[in-house]
Amino acid sequence: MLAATAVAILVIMALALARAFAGPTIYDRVLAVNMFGSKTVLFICVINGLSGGGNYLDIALVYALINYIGVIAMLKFYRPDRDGAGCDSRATP
Amino acid sequence: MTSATTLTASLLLPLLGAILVAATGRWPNIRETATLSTAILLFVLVCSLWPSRFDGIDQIVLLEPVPGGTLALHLEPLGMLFALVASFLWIITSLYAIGYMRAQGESNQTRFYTAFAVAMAATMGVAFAANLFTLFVFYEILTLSTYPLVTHSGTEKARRAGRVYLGILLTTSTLLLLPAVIATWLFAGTLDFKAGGILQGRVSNAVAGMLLLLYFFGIGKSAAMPFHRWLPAAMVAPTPVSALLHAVAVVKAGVFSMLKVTTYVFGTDLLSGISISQWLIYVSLATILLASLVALRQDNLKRRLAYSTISQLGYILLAGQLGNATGLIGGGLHIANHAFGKITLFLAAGAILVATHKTEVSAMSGLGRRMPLTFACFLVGSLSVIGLPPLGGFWSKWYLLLGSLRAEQWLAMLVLIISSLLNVAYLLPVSVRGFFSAPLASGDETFNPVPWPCRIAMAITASGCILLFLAAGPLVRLLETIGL
Amino acid sequence: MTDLNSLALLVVIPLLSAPVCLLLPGERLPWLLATTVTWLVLVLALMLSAGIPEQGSLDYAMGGWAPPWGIEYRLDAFNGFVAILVATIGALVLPYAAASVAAEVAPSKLPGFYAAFLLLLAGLLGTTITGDIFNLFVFLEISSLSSYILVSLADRRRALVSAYQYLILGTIGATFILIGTGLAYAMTGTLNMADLAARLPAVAATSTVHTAFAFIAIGVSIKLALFPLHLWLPNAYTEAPSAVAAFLAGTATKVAFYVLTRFIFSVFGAVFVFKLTPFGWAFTTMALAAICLGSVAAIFQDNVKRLLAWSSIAQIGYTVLGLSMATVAGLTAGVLHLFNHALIKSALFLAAGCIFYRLKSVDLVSITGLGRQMPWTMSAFTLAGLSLIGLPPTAGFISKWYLLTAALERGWWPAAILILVTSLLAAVYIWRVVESAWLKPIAIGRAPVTEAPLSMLVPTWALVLANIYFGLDTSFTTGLAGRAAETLIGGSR
Amino acid sequence: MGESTVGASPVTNQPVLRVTAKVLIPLIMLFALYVQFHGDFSPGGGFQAGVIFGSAVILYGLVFGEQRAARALPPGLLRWLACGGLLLYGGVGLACIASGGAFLEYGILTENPVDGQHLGILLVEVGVGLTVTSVMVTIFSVFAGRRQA
Amino acid sequence: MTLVDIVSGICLVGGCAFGIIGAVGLLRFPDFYSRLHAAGITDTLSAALILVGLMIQAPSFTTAAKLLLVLVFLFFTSPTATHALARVALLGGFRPPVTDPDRQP
Amino acid sequence: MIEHLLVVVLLAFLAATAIAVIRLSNLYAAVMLFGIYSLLSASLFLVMDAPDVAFTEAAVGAGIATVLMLTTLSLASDRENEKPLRRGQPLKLVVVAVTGLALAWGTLDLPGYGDPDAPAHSHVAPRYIEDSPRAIGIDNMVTSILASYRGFDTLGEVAVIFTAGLGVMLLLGRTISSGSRSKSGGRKHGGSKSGD
Amino acid sequence: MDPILFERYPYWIAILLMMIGFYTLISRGNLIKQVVGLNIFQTSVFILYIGLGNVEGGAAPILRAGTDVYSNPLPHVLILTSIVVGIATTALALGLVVRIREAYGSIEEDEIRAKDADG
Repeated sequence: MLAATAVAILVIMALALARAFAGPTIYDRVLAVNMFGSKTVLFICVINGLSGGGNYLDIALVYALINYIGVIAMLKFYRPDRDGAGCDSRATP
Repeated sequence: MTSATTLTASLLLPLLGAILVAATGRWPNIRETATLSTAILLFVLVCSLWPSRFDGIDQIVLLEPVPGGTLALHLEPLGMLFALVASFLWIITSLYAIGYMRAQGESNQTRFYTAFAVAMAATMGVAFAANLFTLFVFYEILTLSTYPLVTHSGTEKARRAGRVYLGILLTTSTLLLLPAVIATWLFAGTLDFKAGGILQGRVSNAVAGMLLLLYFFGIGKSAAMPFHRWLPAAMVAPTPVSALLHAVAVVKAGVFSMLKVTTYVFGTDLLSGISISQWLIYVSLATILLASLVALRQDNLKRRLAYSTISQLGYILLAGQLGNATGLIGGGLHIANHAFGKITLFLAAGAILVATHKTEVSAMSGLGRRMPLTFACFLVGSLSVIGLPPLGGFWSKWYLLLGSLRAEQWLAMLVLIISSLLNVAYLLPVSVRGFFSAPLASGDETFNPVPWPCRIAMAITASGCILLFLAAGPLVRLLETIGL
Repeated sequence: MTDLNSLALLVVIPLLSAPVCLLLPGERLPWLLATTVTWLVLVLALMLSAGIPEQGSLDYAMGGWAPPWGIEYRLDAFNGFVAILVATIGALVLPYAAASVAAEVAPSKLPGFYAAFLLLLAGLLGTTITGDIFNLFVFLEISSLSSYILVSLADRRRALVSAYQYLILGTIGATFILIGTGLAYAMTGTLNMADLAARLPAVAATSTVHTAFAFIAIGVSIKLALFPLHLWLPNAYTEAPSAVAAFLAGTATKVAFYVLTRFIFSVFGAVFVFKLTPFGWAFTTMALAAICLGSVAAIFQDNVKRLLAWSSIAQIGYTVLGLSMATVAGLTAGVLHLFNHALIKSALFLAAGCIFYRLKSVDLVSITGLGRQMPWTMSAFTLAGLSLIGLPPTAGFISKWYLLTAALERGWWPAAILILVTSLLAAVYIWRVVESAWLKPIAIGRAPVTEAPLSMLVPTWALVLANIYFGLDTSFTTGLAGRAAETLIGGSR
Repeated sequence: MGESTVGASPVTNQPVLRVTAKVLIPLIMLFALYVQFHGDFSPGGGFQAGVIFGSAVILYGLVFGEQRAARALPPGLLRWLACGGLLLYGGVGLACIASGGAFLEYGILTENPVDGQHLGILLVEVGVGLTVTSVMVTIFSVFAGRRQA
Repeated sequence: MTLVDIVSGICLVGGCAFGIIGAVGLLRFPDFYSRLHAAGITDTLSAALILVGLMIQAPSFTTAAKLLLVLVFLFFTSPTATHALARVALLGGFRPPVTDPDRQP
Repeated sequence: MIEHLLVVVLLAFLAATAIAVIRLSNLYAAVMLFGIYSLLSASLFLVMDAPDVAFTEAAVGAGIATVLMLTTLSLASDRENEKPLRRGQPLKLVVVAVTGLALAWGTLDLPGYGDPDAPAHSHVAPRYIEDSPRAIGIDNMVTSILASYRGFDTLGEVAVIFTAGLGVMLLLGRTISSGSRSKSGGRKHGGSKSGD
Repeated sequence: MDPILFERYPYWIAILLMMIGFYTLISRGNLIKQVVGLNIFQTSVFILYIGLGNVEGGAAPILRAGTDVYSNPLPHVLILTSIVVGIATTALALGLVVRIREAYGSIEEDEIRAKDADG
């Protein structure tokens, strides 16, 4: 069960990752990264279950925290460039 | 003071003098007194070694920077002779320089006297070197310390001359001499100068030949063709420097080193077995002849003298290759005789320059009448270099001829005779012109009196040439003791 | 045991003085602390080296954990020599730094400067005396990071780019070392050098060990600036504050050379490097290339510091050449040149710093005629330059002699000729400076300058005189270098 | 590019974020302390705790503006803490030497070596934590301070 | 299979299903604001479900408590981050496309 | 087996992310993806039974490093110049390829992944595992080694981080010396300023 | 599947990642891109190390009743230290980038070089 959950979460992560690669705007990427981060937290919780009650939950907390800070920092420091949304011309979907 | 300490002291004294000169640079009079008194003291010191000339002094090891390469001094006849000549002529040159430099109003005089003193220390080191390592070290120091002298004026021309000077001397010593020294160390296991040579039985003849070649051309100071170009180039330097280069120290250090190498590193036995030696005799002979021929064509007096020096050095190089005692005596004597002869010529040339600012032979017509002492000294010097009695040069050429005869080098004898004739052809015309030609028309030339220190210096060296003829006996006896 | 504690203190004292330095008020006190600490370290290094047993080492287990479980510090003839060198250069550069750095670094940054300097010193010493390859990595990084900082502190924008470039390449080097360390660990299960040396031969034939060595060697070669991995060095040395350039030139690459030698002879073993694999030839080739390229490039430089930097690349080639001979004579020559070149290059950079202090420039065109205005500085430069060329009676000549002897003994004639030719090239580039300074007229439009302050001249001259002293009395240097070489070669058998 | 001034940033002083941050930051700090002192039994230790504590301050700075963060933890204090942490670590090592052991031989600090190890590790971890926290905050505030200038 | 397993399994499956739906939405929806919508809602829900599912299975109280903590944390951070993101996007001048969804290159 | 699956998938994610980072010219996007990369590798560490490392990597790589990069970006420009391949690019590719192949060749003789008999697991490490709980009394072996067995490394590590702080302060800080707050710091000396 | 490949796939992918980072680092002219590349490079090295420390069936190296196979803790310790070294380097590099940007107005290597050439 847990393994299946882990795999499912990996699938979600893959989808989020695809969006993060594709963009096209920077906001899309932030959104994808945020989703990816929260799924990573869940992934770790599942791994914790898989490993039979390890001490990984602290790490999950840290991930959640880091993910949050990362998104906030991104939003704070991002300066929209000329076309307004940070589209990447080289890597369009 | 034991003679051992004297030996060391004679090395350190000029260094001390250099420091003194540098320190007193602000007061020219004190500075020059320091120079002169150091020179005199050094000569006294070297003279005091005279009594121990026959016993020699065994190695005094000062330091051992590299295995086998000790900084060590010893006393042996050739070195004794060289040291005597050099230290005596330093006094003369200093005396002359004081007059000359002041008259010419040269700048950077402190640097000049300091470098000069350091060069003298290096010369003493070369003279008393007990092994190849020491010889090499002082040889290089000599090169370096004379560099500021050669480029003294700091003009573009002087800088270029300095580059040629340093370039040739450093290149030859680094590329040829140093490997030769190291190879000798690797083959012989020692670098000490020993009567009979150290390479004997350690190397094959072919290798010995290679080494000899390296030494012969590596000792660039002996100005063997084709590595002679630095000497004419260095003529831009002030006259006392030319005297130092040609008579007192530099080229003499070169040929002296060559004599020592052939005598104490190779030894006559080994030398006679090396076919390269024969070729080097030809090189020496070619140097003698070619340089003389070039000298003939030079109108600039100092350049003419420079080529003359190259040619004369060829004699001494020849002596080294002859491989017999007589030739060696000739070579040794020629170090002294050529030194006195050539210094006289240079001092006279410098005096002419100071007095009239003339450098070309063709412009010197009739000058002899206005400066008779100068031209008389020049004549004496010329005759000595040519090798006519009653001047010292006679003896050296005599022994050289004799040595060639013993070695059955007929070509060498022929060349010696021809070159003496060439000497006549390029040296005598100067005095002849000075005394017998009519003065040039220009008339309004400036004429400064020759400073008195210069006159004294010239007079002393000219007399020296005569004295060397009369009192050659002790020197010959000294050189005879070189154990071959 | 209490005696041996100074082995740890040798590194810990400068390391812990750095924060203290940062906390001290004013600009004078940090300098004073740094200087005191450096001299103290020098005394410690000398005392410890004196206590090294013949053919042995002083071993110290950090935290009391016996190696290979804990970190071992180990001082033998070789790294004792290097430690003394580092401490000596530091002890001479710091008095110099007082005036020189104040002129090149903003005053508010001075405490930080000295703190970084102490960290650099601690890093170098730690790298030198550690007996654990991972600990070596850590301390190498302390020294590298602090040297990036120090390079960047000069008050000019090019310094920033140079420091950045240095940082990137240095970090690539560090990462390569890390990779190599990991692979070596994977094959042996240990990080202790002595333990590695015992366990590596059993797995020496594996591709992993080959790769491990290659990566460590490349990483260290980057820090060593061995051609063709030298790209960071000219810029870093040129743009760094003069005192830093002098210190780095005298120590950083030397410690890197030490590390390389240590890895070759004490960890992987000479047999592995020179007999079983072609690495030895690779080193020879790179060394020869470095010698040629560095010397030629130096000739075409118009900035004295850059010229010296390129010359350093060539000189590094000499040391590596000595090492690659893999004989006692060659290694002695390499180690000896390591020491001598440190003296030479530091002296030259210090003299260049004196020039910069007064002129605010070290371009060849701007120093013309400087010999008359700054005779002491230029004499120092000239003498040290002679040593660089390798003329007697200077330390440089002794190195050249040993190198040549070793090369000829090994039968490497072409290498010997190359050494000689490049030493002539050294004469060419040094002479460009000497001629400019002494023989050319004073540059037009240059304000008259006076001699550099005494606090800068004295250390410069101390190094110059050391150059001459160690050219005459070499019993100390050659003795230690010979002992070091024998320890290394003997240890690898 | 005037975006980088404090007030104009859409993140700074946004009510929702402020409330969240006010709730979270004390929790994070508590968590950091937990990581610091529970590192013996679970993943974590001084370094991780330092980073987390630093993150809390960084979050504070992000949401409330760097000046306020700098007021709460002035640079001078941070410098003292950074130096103090390193000195604490080294001091423990020196104390071991003073007690007759090797450098960092904690076992020597108390009668029972295991207790000594405990004590030593605790102290050095605190040192690590102090230095890491203050360096992290310093680095961030220096970068962020550069932005406003 | 015990009841606990079944309940937690349902939670987990539900969580995964929501997560995948949200992720597909994130990937397939045409523009940023609609993606935001899709992701924002499912993200929180799927996280909650999965964490609850794990809590049910948790071997000890500490684990459960920590999972709860994670849940609380995510509950706080995820929506606020999404909110902030939307705000920034709007303030940054990035308007929802009204007519032409493929305006962005 | 599930562990292997997770490792493979995570590694694939990592590869995809790394390639995306190279290809993206928008630097914000690249930095964000680096954050993901870091988070992914942390997850991988966790799967590989290295929770301490995962902890640190997440906090440092995904957290601090990313935040710092973003800050830097806000101070610098936002996108990479899109130029055709610069000079020497093939050479660089060759360098990378050779390095990579050398490393790959080097792994051929490595003990397999997870091999319990590897020398790394049988020489020094067992003693840490067996002795540390008894000798140090701490459950977390990583902490024991970090702070005690290899405590000196950790001192060095603290010194490294201290150095970094010092360096950044010196580079960017306005003041460093407590005694000279009023004096100008680095800004004045930054050379010609443009931009902002 | 070839056992060699199967046994070592984490190493190989780690090497691939390293090389991607390394290539980014040396091929890109943008300083920030370089820093990102450097970080990827280093992080991938960490992966290699942790892979080396992994033991099949082992648990995380935290003492736990009923477990006697643990992963090798030593690589973990080493990598912890390396991560710290890495972040220190990154912070310093970024500090330099900021200063370079202020001094040159650019973070592109060739533009900086061009400006330096101008004087």
